[in-house]
Amino acid sequence: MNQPLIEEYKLRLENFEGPFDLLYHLIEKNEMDIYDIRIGDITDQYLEYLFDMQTLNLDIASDFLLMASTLLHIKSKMLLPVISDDEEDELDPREVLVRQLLEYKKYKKASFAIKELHEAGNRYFYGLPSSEDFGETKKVYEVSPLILKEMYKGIVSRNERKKNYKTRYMEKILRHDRFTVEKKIRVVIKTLLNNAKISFFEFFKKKEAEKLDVVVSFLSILELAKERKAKLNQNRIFSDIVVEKTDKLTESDLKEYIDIYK
Amino acid sequence: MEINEIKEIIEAILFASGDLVSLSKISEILTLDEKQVRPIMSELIESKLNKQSGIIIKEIENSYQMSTNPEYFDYVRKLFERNTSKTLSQAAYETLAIIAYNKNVTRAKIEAIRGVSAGSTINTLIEKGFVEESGRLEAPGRPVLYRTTDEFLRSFNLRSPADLFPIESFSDEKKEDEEE
Amino acid sequence: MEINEIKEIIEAILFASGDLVSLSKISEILTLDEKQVRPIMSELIESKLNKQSGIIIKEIENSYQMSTNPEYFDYVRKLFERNTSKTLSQAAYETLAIIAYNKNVTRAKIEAIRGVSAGSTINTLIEKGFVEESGRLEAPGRPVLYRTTDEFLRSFNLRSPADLFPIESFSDEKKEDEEE
Repeated sequence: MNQPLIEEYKLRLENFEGPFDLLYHLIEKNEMDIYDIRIGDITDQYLEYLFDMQTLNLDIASDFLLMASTLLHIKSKMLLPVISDDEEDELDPREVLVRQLLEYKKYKKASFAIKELHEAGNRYFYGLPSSEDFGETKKVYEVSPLILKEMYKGIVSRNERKKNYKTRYMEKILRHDRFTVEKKIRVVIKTLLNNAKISFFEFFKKKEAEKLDVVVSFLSILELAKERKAKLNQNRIFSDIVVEKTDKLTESDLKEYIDIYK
Repeated sequence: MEINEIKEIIEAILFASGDLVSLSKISEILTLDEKQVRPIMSELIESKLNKQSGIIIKEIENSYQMSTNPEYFDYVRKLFERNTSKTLSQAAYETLAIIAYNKNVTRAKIEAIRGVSAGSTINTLIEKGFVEESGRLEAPGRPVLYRTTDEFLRSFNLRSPADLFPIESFSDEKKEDEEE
Repeated sequence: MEINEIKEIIEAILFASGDLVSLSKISEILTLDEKQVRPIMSELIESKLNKQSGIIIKEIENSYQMSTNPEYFDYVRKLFERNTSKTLSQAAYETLAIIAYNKNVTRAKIEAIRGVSAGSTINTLIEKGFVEESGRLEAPGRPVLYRTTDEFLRSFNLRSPADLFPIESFSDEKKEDEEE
């Protein structure tokens, strides 16, 4: 058999959520009354389906096989002559199956309603925890522009006064290792130790942040998460990642990374 | 404190939180009684709905959360350039329906209703945060019980499990002619 | 679209983003011209301030962001009680001031002004997101240049670097001290 055909069969099989689903489909296709299933026809069609699967070398889920045996059992029971004269005693062998089918159908319908609710729910967007600082920083922020000005004035005048005595600074050659993981991990650890929670976006907001910087930072966050020193939370795909420190993260981690990577 | 000021503080709290905030937490922050805060919350929710607002407040089981007005979904979506569909598989919805309508249900019960094994589907739902373990059944094997979470309510736009349509409304069963 | 609806959509966008959203992005989503949107943004910012609101909108260099009304910080803080962040050190303030008042400044310049080494202080400021590298000076050693960030503006409640207090008065002092 050629490939497309196999794919088609596969598709057909996978369309059924389980044996009840398949049975329901057959009952509806044959326009049967669910309370009076022609068990012979249904059993034959059901088995035909499984045989198709088998010839295609598809794995038949055990759930489907179990149902096949149930159907065969009911069929055989219905073929047997009724021995008892007591009609009250006589149970329809199909009864349990019918009850199961009705129960399943009920939830299948409910699942469509639930799916609709989900689609409605998906139309709401939620914000992330605010990245504003609500610590003691209020006073700092409010007076800071002034502070900055005063500071600047202060330093410069101070500096001018002692200018003559100051030794010249040696220009250091800047090494190009700004973005190594170990270094970044330390930055992340430090920030986490100070803030408990950081926003990934916020952390790399710098407009010119180089791709490498972001990648390395992301790696270091993953590294911390792997060691369970940080928890990562993302509300939805592509949204911000909130990095939260765990109890395992301590001051000594800072040292550790320095030592390891020295 | 004036009512208006209280409302503004509540807005600020809900905005900053970005998550569900319980009535008790809000009351604690305001140093007010829950009984005083609850009607204010209802007013606030109402007013957002009435005057049409870009941001609304949802109530979920005695907690509150800000969200965008779903009416503007098509605009907000452009911000994230994400596709609409964040849907689950049919198997997941069926399993979720069974758990939602049968609080504290075992895997065996779910499998009996659906006729297929449910382990991996349940795990998916747990990962998504829609389902959680709620304990164990006092029966042989002490099987785990499952229930839906607040995250389920939030994501499925329900205020409480009672908001679900009654399961009977989905029933095909004949009532009258069923007597044996 | 009605003005009110536009305002609601903008609110929804800013809320969902939780971050700075540029005027151009907002205009693009609304399929409106920036010239049309800008006055609406101003109105929106104004109205939030006038009617006293728990949430306000800040403008930072042609971008907008929602934030809690700082008047209610004391309440909101209770929500986040466990993380109290520290103020900056004296050294950090000084360094920040130098960078803020001298756009694109090298470490050597900062150190020359402050008279002490500035490497670790600059790193702290970069970590806090207040300072960023802005390039390299075309001079021997190609030293890195530093400048303040948008985060700095936001945290210090400035709309643009021009909002910094002017430092003309400072030049007088400079003259006095400068004779060598």
